[in-house]
Amino acid sequence: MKISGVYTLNVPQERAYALLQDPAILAKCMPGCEGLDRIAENQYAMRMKMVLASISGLFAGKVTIADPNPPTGYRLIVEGSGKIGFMKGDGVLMLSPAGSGATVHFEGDVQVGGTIASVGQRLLDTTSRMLIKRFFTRLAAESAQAGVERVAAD
Amino acid sequence: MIPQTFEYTAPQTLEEALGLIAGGDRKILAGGMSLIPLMKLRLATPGEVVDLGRVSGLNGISENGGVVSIGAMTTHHAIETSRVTRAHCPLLAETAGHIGDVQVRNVGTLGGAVAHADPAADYPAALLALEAQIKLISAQATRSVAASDFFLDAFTTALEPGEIVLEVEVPAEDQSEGYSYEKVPHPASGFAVVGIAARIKKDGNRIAMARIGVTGMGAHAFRALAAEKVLENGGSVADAAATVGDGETPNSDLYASADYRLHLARVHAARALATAISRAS
Amino acid sequence: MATTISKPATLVGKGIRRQEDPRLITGTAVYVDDIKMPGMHHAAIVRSPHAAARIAGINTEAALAHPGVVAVFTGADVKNLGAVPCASSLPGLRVPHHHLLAQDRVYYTGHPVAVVVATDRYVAADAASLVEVQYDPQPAVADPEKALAAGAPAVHPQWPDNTSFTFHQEGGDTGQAFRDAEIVVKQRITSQRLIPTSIETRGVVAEWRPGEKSLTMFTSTQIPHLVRTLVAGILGMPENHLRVITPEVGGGFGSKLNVYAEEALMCYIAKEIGKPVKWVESRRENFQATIHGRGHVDYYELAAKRDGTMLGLKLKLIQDLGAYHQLLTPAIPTLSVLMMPGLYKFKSISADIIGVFTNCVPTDAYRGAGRPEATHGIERMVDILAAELHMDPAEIRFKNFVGKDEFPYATTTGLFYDSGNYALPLQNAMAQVDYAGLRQEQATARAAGKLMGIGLSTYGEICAIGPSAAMPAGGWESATVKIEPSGKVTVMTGASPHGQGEETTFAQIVADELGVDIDDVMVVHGDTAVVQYGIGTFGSRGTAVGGAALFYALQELKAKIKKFGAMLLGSDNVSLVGGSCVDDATGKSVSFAEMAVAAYHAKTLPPNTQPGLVATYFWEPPNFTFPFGAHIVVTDVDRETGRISIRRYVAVDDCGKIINPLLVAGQVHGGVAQGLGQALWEEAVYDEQGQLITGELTDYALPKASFMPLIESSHTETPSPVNPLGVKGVGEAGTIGCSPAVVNSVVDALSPLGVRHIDMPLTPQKIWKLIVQSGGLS
Amino acid sequence: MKRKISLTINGKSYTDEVEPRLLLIHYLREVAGLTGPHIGCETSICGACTVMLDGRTVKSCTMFAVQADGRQILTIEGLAADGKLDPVQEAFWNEHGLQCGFCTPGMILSSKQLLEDNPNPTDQEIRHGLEGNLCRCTGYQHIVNAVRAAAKAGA
Repeated sequence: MKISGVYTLNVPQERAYALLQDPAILAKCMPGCEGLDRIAENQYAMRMKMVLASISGLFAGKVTIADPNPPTGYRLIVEGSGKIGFMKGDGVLMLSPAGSGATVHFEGDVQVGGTIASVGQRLLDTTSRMLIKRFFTRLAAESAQAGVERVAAD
Repeated sequence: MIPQTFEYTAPQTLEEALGLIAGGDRKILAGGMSLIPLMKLRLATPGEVVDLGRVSGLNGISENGGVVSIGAMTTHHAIETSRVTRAHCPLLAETAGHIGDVQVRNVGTLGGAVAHADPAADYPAALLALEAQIKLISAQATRSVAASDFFLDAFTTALEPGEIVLEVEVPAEDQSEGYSYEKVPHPASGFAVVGIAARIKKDGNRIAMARIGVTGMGAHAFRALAAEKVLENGGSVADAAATVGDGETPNSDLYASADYRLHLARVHAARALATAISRAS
Repeated sequence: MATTISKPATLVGKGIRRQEDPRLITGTAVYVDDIKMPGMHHAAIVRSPHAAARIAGINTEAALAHPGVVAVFTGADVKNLGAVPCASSLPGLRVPHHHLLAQDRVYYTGHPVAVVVATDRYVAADAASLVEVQYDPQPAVADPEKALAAGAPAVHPQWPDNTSFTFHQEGGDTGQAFRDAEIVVKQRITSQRLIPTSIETRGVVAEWRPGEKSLTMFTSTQIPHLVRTLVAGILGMPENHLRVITPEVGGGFGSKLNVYAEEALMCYIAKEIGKPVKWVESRRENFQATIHGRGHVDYYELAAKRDGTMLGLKLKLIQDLGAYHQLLTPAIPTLSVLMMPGLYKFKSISADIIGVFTNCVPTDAYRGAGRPEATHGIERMVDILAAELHMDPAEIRFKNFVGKDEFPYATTTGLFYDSGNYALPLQNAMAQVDYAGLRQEQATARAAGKLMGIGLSTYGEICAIGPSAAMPAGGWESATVKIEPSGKVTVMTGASPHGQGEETTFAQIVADELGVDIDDVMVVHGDTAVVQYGIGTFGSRGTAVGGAALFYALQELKAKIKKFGAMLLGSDNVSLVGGSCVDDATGKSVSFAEMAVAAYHAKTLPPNTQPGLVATYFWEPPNFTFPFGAHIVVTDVDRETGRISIRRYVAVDDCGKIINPLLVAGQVHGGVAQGLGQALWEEAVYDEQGQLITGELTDYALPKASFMPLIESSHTETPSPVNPLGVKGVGEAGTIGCSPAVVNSVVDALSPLGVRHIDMPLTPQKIWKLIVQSGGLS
Repeated sequence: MKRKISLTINGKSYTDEVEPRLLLIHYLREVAGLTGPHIGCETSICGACTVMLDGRTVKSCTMFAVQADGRQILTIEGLAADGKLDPVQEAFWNEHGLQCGFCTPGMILSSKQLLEDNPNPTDQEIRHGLEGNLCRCTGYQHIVNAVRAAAKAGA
């Protein structure tokens, strides 16, 4: 499934790039993430407890930051698997200045497998968008700046 | 398709239930038409389940002073067929009749459906159009939340940990009102691809009041406020319907892409409004 | 001795209610999952969540340590057992070795990787989730055309082109036909993957009896004897030590015309653990791991004269095979080629099949098996041609039908159509709907901007499958008829009916032939220890082949009874009348019971006659049968939403002689429902990574009662000369005739917008998008 | 932890210790030995597991046995009183409302419920009333005929 969207952060582009690359920040902002442990340069082991209403699942996986090109963008790969299935998000984040803040444009692909894929197609789009929104909302809070403003996402 | 093991309690009183819910990772079983399938898929693996099915006082429909009170554990079937709902909030009765199938309606409950907040659930559209209040209770307090403040996101409501839905209060519909629930059911699951709940009050040929609830289209159900305004300002049904979903990001799935879903919402909004207008006197 | 004889009313041709129903309507019928045995264990299968992956390791320790678990089996345990069999053979066919459990790779989502055996179903499910499989995911391909593209992931690394076979068939001179053509129409037509979805999933109970060194397997199948032979082969055991019992079967539709890994696995496990073991498929497993149907991408070219005379037909057929060959996987598209001329007099055909591996569950026989695809193709092409020529679709069909005096008719595909009057069902259907009136109504509706469609299909199918020469493992059928010492009649049929109602139709035939009360007849099937070898029920063959075998067995038995009757009556001139044998001269008679007693007590015997009253007949059909018919569908399309509503559904089917019209109607209705399912709602959807995202009945839409139109079903009766009953078969007709009629109707409705073809399923979204693209909303 | 439940099935009392997670369908089929109700889909769509709980149809695969504690259950096995077929059963037989029979126990109980709620249904009402039960064999037409016939017979 294709995902894309644009969010604006009220921090300068360099700062936004740094935040988006900081494993501690990523861990705090990724919904359900219980920790990122460095396993290699730009690669982190991830533990995640995804909770969505009654649905919950533990995932183990890794987060990879590839093709870093500060401060304009990088590729983010998030992979996880657990009893209820597996998921892989692979996308490019592109940053650009927007006034005193920065615009984050992302485009990518989400793949899921296992039970999530077998029964979840009806909700995949809706819940993916919701989780991405949560990520940027928290990121905005973490940046200790004023709220994040969603420009467009589809 | 076998659930994981869990501990089960079936409290008899509300106090007991609220005490249990106050602590720990407990799931509430309120009919189970959504929860049990998730547990069978092991997408939900609660350690403890509190069954509200035996709590007295949570089940029933009554009308008092122009407000219909429906206990959280009232089944869809009861809401569909009750003389009170059919007389005083026929929109809700009609909506209940569109949920799932007969067997699901015999077991599923209003409180369960509202708390689960599936983006494609039927009730939220009607509750928004009816400007219902959802009464929540915890061991500490009781509060009332307007439907429009209750459904926050997909599967996300204003319910706080330790809180349950106690009842839903629906202001009685005026006898002169017209109403309609128009639904496009998914051919397999029966969930609302889109569902439109509409209420219309006429003043002569003018539309004095329009209320439109939309479900299935976004992450959560919403009121089509712009469309209501168009009608109340004398605009046409077509113009009103054309604004439904403005500013929303429609859901997209195999059956209905975002653009088709938006289009369906508008077509069926027009149809629901036409029916409601024809039923209004 | 009684001298009065009352001839019972003829039952053949009567719509009597079924003999099998009392147990089914009271909940007392026994299906596989209803079987309980002392000490029975339960198996749960661990399946791959990936469509393509290397298996880096499997850790079964936690599962084995779980209380109640007695064993966990993985690929290593069954490596040296035989493979899941493919009975089809085509020149150059590549057949991947299909192990019972995945070895070092998995090839489709749902591929079985391990089996956990426990004392309890719930414990087995718990322990299955404790089996840790390390997968190294590989690129997958789920679309057959993408699989053929250069650089596509190889489903089987040894065959990077993903091609299992190519097959060419030609009849007549298509080169000439296309040179002679005044018009050529071309169209890509798909027939999507479908999930058969019998409401009862598959299930197996296996029991090992060490003293007898024998296995008993209860399995939900359409072919118990073939399962016995082939599973014994996989296990390397003598087949007479394997007893296969098919209890009540809750629907098959072709999906149980197969031999599955789980059948052999449960037999193996029962022997290994020394206890009976049960496995019942979940619905998810049924969707992921039981065969699918269809999966065609067809490229058609039709050559014709401008007067509508059709000359030649070319087809490039891309068959999505899935990752493996199940029993008949590669053979199914060859059936499509055989039937590609439909009911029309083509001078030439040319077909090329490309069988393509994908990372999906195998396709195989599903209701119609190859013929719905062929019929859909030709019936769409005829309509496309008619539209190009501005001819009425009925007129062009009448023009090209094989004439009623041309039978047996040799087709360009090498078949001999047995009998037919192809124009008659269409004439009847047109009269029934007032076709001319409907067209007028349509013109008025169109003028008012409404989208109303009239669609027809005139289908032919190949049934009573089939002569052994055309079958991988025999195409005959067997029947044994026994008159018991008490005079009751037992029939043992090698066909293994599962809902079709042969316990009734066969009893009707017996009652008429022997003149006995139908309630004195018992039809037994589905137990290899009791019933003589048989082939099974599929390909609309139950009555047309199995019933014919029964008929011949009855003739043999009647000849023998007559000998006993003659002996008892002391006369050479006797006749069988009703349930008695009558002396033609005196009118004296002896009853069945009296003759049966004489035959079994055997105090005296007629000359050269053995005691007992049993006859067995193995009947080899000389040809297939070719049912046909016409379906007309009237649709209205909602311009705003794309929603299709069916205003009328008229089916006139000719399945030869009808034994029980009530049951025939039931077959037509059910067949139409599955055809409509394909036309409007059903589609197995794999995403690009090979995940089946219509993974449960919450996403895969089966027709519900409220979706179905009233089916106005009637018949013409053209007897088949192939068998003595004159029957042709009706199990698949409804499905085959349906989908093109529906699509033709909807395309007709949308034709004012310039629409010429739509691929199934015709979902509202798809229709809406076509309307939008054509500017038809304005 | 197992819990003790007592319930009445087809007029007979049952008391058993069950795991809370035991689904009612498994309790009926494997503990009580009533294999008339079937398992067809497990996602609450097909209705093969339909039984009546205190007089209303439920899908017993989407209910825990503990939820039925103290309640009355009717399965297909209990429908024919004293060996006499219920008019709905009789109608399904007469009208050929079944083929493989797997969906039939659920279909018959849903039909019974439908006629209790609406003794004179139209064909459309019958079709909608059976939306919780899937049949893959019959195309539903003979089922609709059966329900109509049962209604005429005063079921």
